Amino acid sequence: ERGSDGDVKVLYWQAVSIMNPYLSSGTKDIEASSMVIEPLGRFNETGAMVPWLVDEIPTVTNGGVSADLTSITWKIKDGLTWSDGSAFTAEDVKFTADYCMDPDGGCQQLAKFDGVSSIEVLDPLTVKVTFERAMPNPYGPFMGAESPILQKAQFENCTGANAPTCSTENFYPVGTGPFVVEDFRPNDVITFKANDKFRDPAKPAFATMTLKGGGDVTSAARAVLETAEFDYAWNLQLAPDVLNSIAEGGKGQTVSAFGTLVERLEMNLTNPSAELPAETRATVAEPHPFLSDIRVRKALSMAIDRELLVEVGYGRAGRPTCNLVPAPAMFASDNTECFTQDLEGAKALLEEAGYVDSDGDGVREKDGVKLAILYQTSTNAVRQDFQLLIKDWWRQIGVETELRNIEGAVFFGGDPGSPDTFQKFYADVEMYANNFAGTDPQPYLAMYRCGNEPKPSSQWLGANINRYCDPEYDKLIDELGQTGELEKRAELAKKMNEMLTKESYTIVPLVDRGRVSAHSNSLGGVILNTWDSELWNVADWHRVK
Amino acid sequence: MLDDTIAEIRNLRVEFQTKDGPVLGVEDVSFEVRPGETVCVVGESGSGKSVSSLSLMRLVEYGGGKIAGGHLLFNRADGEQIDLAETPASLMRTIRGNEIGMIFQEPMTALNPVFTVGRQLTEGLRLHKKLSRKEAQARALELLRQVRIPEPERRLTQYPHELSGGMRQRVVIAMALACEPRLLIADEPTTALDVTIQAEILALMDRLKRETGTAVMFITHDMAVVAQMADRVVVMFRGNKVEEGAVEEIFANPKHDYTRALLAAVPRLGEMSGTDYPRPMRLLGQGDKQADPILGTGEPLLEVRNLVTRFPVKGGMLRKTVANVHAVEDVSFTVNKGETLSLVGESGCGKSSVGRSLLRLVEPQSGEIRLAGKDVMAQTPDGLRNMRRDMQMIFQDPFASLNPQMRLMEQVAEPLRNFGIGSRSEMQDKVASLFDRVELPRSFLRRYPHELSGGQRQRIAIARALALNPSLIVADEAVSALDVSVQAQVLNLMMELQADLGLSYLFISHDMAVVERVSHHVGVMYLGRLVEIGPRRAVFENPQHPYTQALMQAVPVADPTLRKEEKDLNFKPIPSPIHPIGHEPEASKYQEVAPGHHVLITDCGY
Amino acid sequence: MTDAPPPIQALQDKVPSAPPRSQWLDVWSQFRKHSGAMVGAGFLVFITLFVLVGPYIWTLDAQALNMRARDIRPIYTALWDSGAKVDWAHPLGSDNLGRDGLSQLIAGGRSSLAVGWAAMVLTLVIGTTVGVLSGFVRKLDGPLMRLTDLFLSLPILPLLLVAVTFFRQPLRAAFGPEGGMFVLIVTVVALTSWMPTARIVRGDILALKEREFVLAARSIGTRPLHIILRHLLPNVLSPIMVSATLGLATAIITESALSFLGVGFPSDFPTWGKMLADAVPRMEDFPERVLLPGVAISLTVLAVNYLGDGLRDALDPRTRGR
Amino acid sequence: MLTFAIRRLVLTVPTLLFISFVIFMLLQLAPGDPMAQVPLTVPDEVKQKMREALGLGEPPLIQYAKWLKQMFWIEPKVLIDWMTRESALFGWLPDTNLYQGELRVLSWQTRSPVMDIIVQRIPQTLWVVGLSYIVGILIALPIGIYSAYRQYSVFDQAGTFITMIGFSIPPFFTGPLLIVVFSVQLGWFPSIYDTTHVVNDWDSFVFQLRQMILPVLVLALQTTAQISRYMRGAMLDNLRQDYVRTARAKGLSEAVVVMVHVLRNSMIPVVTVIALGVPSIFGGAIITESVFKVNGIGQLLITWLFANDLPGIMTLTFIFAALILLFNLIADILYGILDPRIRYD
Ligand SMILES: Nc1ncnc2c1ncn2[C@@H]1O[C@H](COP(=O)(O)OP(=O)(O)OP(=O)(O)O)[C@@H](O)[C@H]1O
Ligand SMILES: Nc1ncnc2c1ncn2[C@@H]1O[C@H](COP(=O)(O)OP(=O)(O)OP(=O)(O)O)[C@@H](O)[C@H]1O
Ligand SMILES: [Mg+2]
Ligand SMILES: [Mg+2]
Repeated sequence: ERGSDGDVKVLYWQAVSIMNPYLSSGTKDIEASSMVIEPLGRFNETGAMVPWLVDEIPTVTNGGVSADLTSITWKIKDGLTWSDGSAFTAEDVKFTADYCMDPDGGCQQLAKFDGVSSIEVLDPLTVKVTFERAMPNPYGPFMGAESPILQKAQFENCTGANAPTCSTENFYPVGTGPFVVEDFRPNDVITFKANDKFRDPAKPAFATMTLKGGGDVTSAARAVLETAEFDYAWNLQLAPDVLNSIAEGGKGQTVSAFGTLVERLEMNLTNPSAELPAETRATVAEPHPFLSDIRVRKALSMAIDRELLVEVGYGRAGRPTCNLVPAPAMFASDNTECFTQDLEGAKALLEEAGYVDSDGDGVREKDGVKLAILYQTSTNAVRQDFQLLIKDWWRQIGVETELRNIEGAVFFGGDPGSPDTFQKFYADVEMYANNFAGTDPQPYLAMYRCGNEPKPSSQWLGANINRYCDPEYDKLIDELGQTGELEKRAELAKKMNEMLTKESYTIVPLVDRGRVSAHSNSLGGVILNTWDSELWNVADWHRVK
Repeated sequence: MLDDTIAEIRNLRVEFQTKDGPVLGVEDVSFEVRPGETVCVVGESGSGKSVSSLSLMRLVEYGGGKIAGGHLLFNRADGEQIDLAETPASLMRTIRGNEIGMIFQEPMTALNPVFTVGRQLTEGLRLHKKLSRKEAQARALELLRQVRIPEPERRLTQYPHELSGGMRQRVVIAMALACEPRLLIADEPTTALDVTIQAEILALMDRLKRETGTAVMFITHDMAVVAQMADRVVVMFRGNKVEEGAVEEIFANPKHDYTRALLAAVPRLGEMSGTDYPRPMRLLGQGDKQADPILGTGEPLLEVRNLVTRFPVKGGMLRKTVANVHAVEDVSFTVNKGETLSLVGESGCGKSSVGRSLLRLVEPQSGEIRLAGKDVMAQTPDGLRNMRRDMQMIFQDPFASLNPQMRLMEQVAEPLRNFGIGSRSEMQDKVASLFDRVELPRSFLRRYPHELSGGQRQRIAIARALALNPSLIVADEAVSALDVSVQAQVLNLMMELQADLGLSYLFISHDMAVVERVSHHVGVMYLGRLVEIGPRRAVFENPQHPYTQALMQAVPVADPTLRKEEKDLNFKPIPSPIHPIGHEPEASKYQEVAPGHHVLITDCGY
Repeated sequence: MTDAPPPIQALQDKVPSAPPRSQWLDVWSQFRKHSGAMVGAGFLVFITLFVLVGPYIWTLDAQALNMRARDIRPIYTALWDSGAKVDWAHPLGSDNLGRDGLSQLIAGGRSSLAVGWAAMVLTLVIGTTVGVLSGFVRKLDGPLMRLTDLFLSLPILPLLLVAVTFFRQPLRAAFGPEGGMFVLIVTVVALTSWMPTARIVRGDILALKEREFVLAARSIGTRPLHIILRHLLPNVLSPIMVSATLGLATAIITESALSFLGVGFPSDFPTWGKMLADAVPRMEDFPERVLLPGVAISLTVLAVNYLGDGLRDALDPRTRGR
Repeated sequence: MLTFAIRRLVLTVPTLLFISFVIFMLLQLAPGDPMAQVPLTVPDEVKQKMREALGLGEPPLIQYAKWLKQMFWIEPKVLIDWMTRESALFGWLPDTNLYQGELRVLSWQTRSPVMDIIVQRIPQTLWVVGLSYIVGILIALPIGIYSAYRQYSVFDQAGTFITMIGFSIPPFFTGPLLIVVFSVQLGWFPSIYDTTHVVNDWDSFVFQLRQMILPVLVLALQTTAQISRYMRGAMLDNLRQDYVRTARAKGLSEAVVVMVHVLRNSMIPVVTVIALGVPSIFGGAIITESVFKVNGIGQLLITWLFANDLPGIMTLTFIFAALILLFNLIADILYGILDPRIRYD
């Protein structure tokens, strides 16, 4: 029964800043807002699409998607109301798209609306999205936590340049979800109360919810697992021994699930040497002195014991992978060759490539080029442990490593003036994690196109971090863009994945990273979902007696 | 006759625990104080005077001392006799301030700076006499009247720093007298004060004693004060009492060597009457040979014309100069080669400013300074630095004018180093010979200033000043902080150097007796102006300006037979030397009353 | 007057009884009397030897990973917990990657002490220079004090990031990767902590400047620079000492806070503060990992504090006499 | 005194402008990027658009000028409006309505006025950090006084020892330690501070106390260590002064001598030190605040720093600088009030 279970307390160690995912793409903000404003369809815990504010997901089969893949028509559920009591209509859906696509708005989910040419309201409950070209995956707009529907009446005056000034609207959005914001304190705490207009009269079970933010991961885990001060803690990225020891507190349990997030080593195919002039440093004009040799890249990969990395760094929240696209299952290639560490093989490979330790300093060299690697990553305890372990293995095969860690805000920030961004890649090897939104890897794989590499002329923007360039690969990208058939797409994607990983060792995947969260023993109904918001089914949460 | 005494100290012995073991503050002292009597305790610095008096108050314990032996017998008002050395602290508190009052040496620091005078005065009254706030206030007012502070009502609400030194000392006296103690201990109550104020305070204490019948234990090292105040005298030397007797007896017929030496070292005003030239003192033990007078040359060395020095007073929003302190106002004088010109006057009249202006340690406003014909005012900073080789300065406080962190050798060698004179070994030789010159053992070379006595320190300062062979030395209160005996030695040394090296001195002092001893010429200053200047003999024997005359009157004479009657010494408070910006005082005009003897005839504010 | 000793005796100045000693002997003998300072100095010598000589005696590499020997408890835990995983090869245990506790403590101490001392010295140099200049040169007073205000309000993190951006490359070229980072961190720590020293020194200089011996020095032709060096600096030694002792503590702690916030040294460069910060999540199961570096930091700071106390007394000739 | 204060206040304006300019330029130089927290899944073109929407493309000087205008012209208007509308003090005045919807200083991260968030954070900052400062002082003063009075006694030695330890242990260690002991093992106090808690009856007050104890303890340890050292030093200086002897000579009891005469004088430097430390309440507790999730101003600053929220950081550091200057001035004025010898004119 709605409201019968009192208060539920959720702890996000990163505090929520805003309740509008179009103005912030931070996971915390998207997930917090997902309890209030909802998309038309969601992904469930298996990555399958489920209708949410519609009766069914439009497909080619049921006619919702046009045969040429250029439009999609959504039919909204009947009788939906906003939390203020007004009716939910197709106008709101159209407005949402206009809101995000306004060029002055700085919408952070613009990618979701990629290729959209027009949105039409066919009738109050039907909306049609038309694309400029055939979209094999037309489920960008209005699918998943990143593109929920905003109420037109509320946001009408907040479009374009006005978007940021509407702080009340951004903090207290009117939604269709199970909760409404009662009090919003940016970067601190949000209190919600049950939405009494929610479509399911029995839900949510909780009358109120407190979403507290801030602090560090360890103490967040403690607050749920050891002291039970909170019911749910989000994203407990902790070393497994620490998490296990805290879990012994017995007041709660951890849950985990996997998605597409892969921790990987990126090999720099260009020369990052500081001696080169700024125009050519780390650009395709200067190939890397030794990493351009695939045998060296492969040897580096072979030296790594991924099982141990998982054991040290992620425990239940990770598993070794050799794939850039580890999921969904149909897109993942069955590539496990890298799971076994082979130090001897790596050495042999280096010998073969001509790298020998001729001066006895423990470091191999060839033609005066030493295998000395600068290995950078963002500051983070687990990554730093990984760096140490990998440095140790590489030392054993005769490769010298210098470690560098860079504050995340700088490393992932795109400041073209900073020498330390991951895009500039002024290092030989770097490590970070990346994934793709939703379940379709096409845009993700398209990043490795020739010419898409960061370079001075593009202000160091560009997603082809490794400066990979293979015309074969580019052809596959184009082909994928034309293919609508799912099996065919999967095959192409697997091929591309392998080209990047086991065929060229340009990207050396390490760990398929899952999500670990924790909930107290008294909280029921938690189903962890990495494809959508973690709080996607918060309406079903309830107190276990 | 126990009934006759108020307090009796018997075989007092006080020890201090220090890091290098126990130090004796007082070894063996016995004397008594009778009602209505003034006992003066005299002796050089460090002889244990303060320690004895603090023992009587049982305050030595707070300074780390311990009464290691002896008795401190005290007759309470009810006739009961107790031994203060064994009294419990709680009873002691009812005696302190109530039955025994104490006046401390330093009026500047003896008062708590953050409480009003009224509060500090009434504190004891409310504690001992259980007076209400109102009654205590009334009594405090009465006390302030008793010590003749002008405008007593206002003083009650003022803070110590708002009072002049003399007024502060009167507050301290009032505090000590507040509960009408039967015994009053005064520890050097006038040492830090000007002659004029000293005269007033002494007169005041004398009168109070007569009016209230309080017994007074008066500690001082100034024999002139003793001669003015004492009924009986106790002479202390290095922690022991060496002599005791009635004041006339002590002065007329000292028994102990130390007492004799002490008396011999005291310059007495009027001793030089009838002579023209200064002459070193005859100190005991230096043989009987009469030192020769120092004749001087009569050739001008330093000529100062219309010197004006003003300090800006900043104020207002923009920190602009809103007024000036007219520290030196149209002063002209000449110092001859091998002669001494003394400047005398009250505190704040601008003596030091004159001295400092000469070396341009403060920048004079205008005027002309010529040293051996060279214009000091026109020098560039570098030229000035070179000029200073010819002019050196000795400061009042031998403690403050030596760097506590440097060894003596280095301090004396510093001027040589500054001008790069001589090699290292030559410098060492020079320093050693300077030490010989000022009669300090060479073993002192490696010591630090704090290891020396005041007199020795002042000699170091002299040695340093001599290092560059200057022709003129400005001695700013160079002997004021010293014990009489030491002072005499330093003075003699200075005069000897003058005779030997032909030095000229500008001697700044407020002690008339000393000035009489050392000067060829004397200038009397008041409020930045010279009111009278001339040959020492003329000025001292025939003072013309009313201020000079008043000043001479105030000087105590070290002779108990020549006690000054209590007459009205009421000096007018000195007017403020601060004038708004743009104020142009009139030029000084002098009348020559005798050859070289000039008296100011224009207004000087007195 | 025949029987009395020559009266001059009576007037002779008191001569100090103890023979003069060499300055440093004097300082030493005074210093020795301060028991706290002796203990502090003893501990500092010990800890310095520990980190300098330690690597030659305990030759395990602090960076060597040994996954088979991880999470070993220190030997002493066997006293009360017979089941504890202990190993004489790792007397102070090992961490979650199997790095030896003792060698980490040694290596961490090296860098922490180096950072602490270097940052402290730099802090003192900047603080004293600014303090002396603004106290001594009237014209500079206003600007320099405003500068102090400015630095007081500078946020340290952006400052560090800016420094890293601009100076990492040249410093890496000049001092190597670790040396470069060391210079950066030391500089930033010093840049953000010299202000109290400057203020205190300035106050003292303002007072000292009015003392007569400074005037005396001017009157004997001492140049301003020498006045500062010979007369002013030695006399502000005592407040500088106090700042120094606090400065060392601040430097070590600031470095550790930077490590905690993740902007300190790279992961293969241990410092006590970093060890402490890294071990905090595991402090329930492995309390020694926080206690050992924590105690090391505290004891060092305490030792330096006492040492400073003693030195201040010993270096001041006025207290030395007493 | 008044002219002194006014003059200093006037002088503060150019100083603050200068400081704000330097900070602004420093932040401009800093390599952080507000887009750093945006997931890598967001394409670069989108990020570029977002940057432009934040006004990042403009030259720094123009950005600075805009910030200046917002900070010194528009924000005061909002403040005055608020004061005449809601505050108890000026609420009776007619509503002013000066603010006409101009652009205020907006946080990039939350898209809401920076000042509103700061104002929201002030209560918990004061409750926890401010209170711990007071508690620290209250503990420190007696320790300092007594250690000075009994110099070199066991108490003095122990006090020195403990305060130095308190000074040398970083809060990121003491915080979790206290949590493990008192929240996890003993379960006495919550480890997470509830900022929404409202005190309206005895029970809620007790709860407020319980949740404040741990963070206050951690912070007070630091304050105590420093202030007690100052107090001890000042007392030692004054105990040696002549006026203490005079007070004793009046027959006053030791308690009065020490607690009235000596203490009053010793408080002069200590009070100014205390005043100078007040700004640190608003920014010096970054780590402790985040360990206990107090979410005060320190936590706000660190969040913004990591998010590269330039307007936020800029405004907070500026306020911090202003507080530093203000409390410098207050310290000077207090000095003048407490010490009658000081006269500023
Ligand atoms: N607190 C103390 N600790 C150690 N020694 C002390 C202390 N107070 C005084 N003494 C020593 O006791 C001796 C007597 O000192 P006292 O102050 O009585 O001299 P005094 O005759 O009053 O000298 P002055 O004329 O300079 O005041 C001196 O040798 C001094 O060094
Ligand atoms: N540096 C200065 N700034 C401002 N005023 C000063 C300064 N030095 C001296 N004065 C003022 O100038 C006047 C004369 O001072 P000066 O020191 O020359 O007097 P003095 O006769 O030497 O007194 P004392 O006998 O006390 O040494 C005093 O009113 C003093 O307050
Ligand atoms: Mg004395
Ligand atoms: Mg003078």
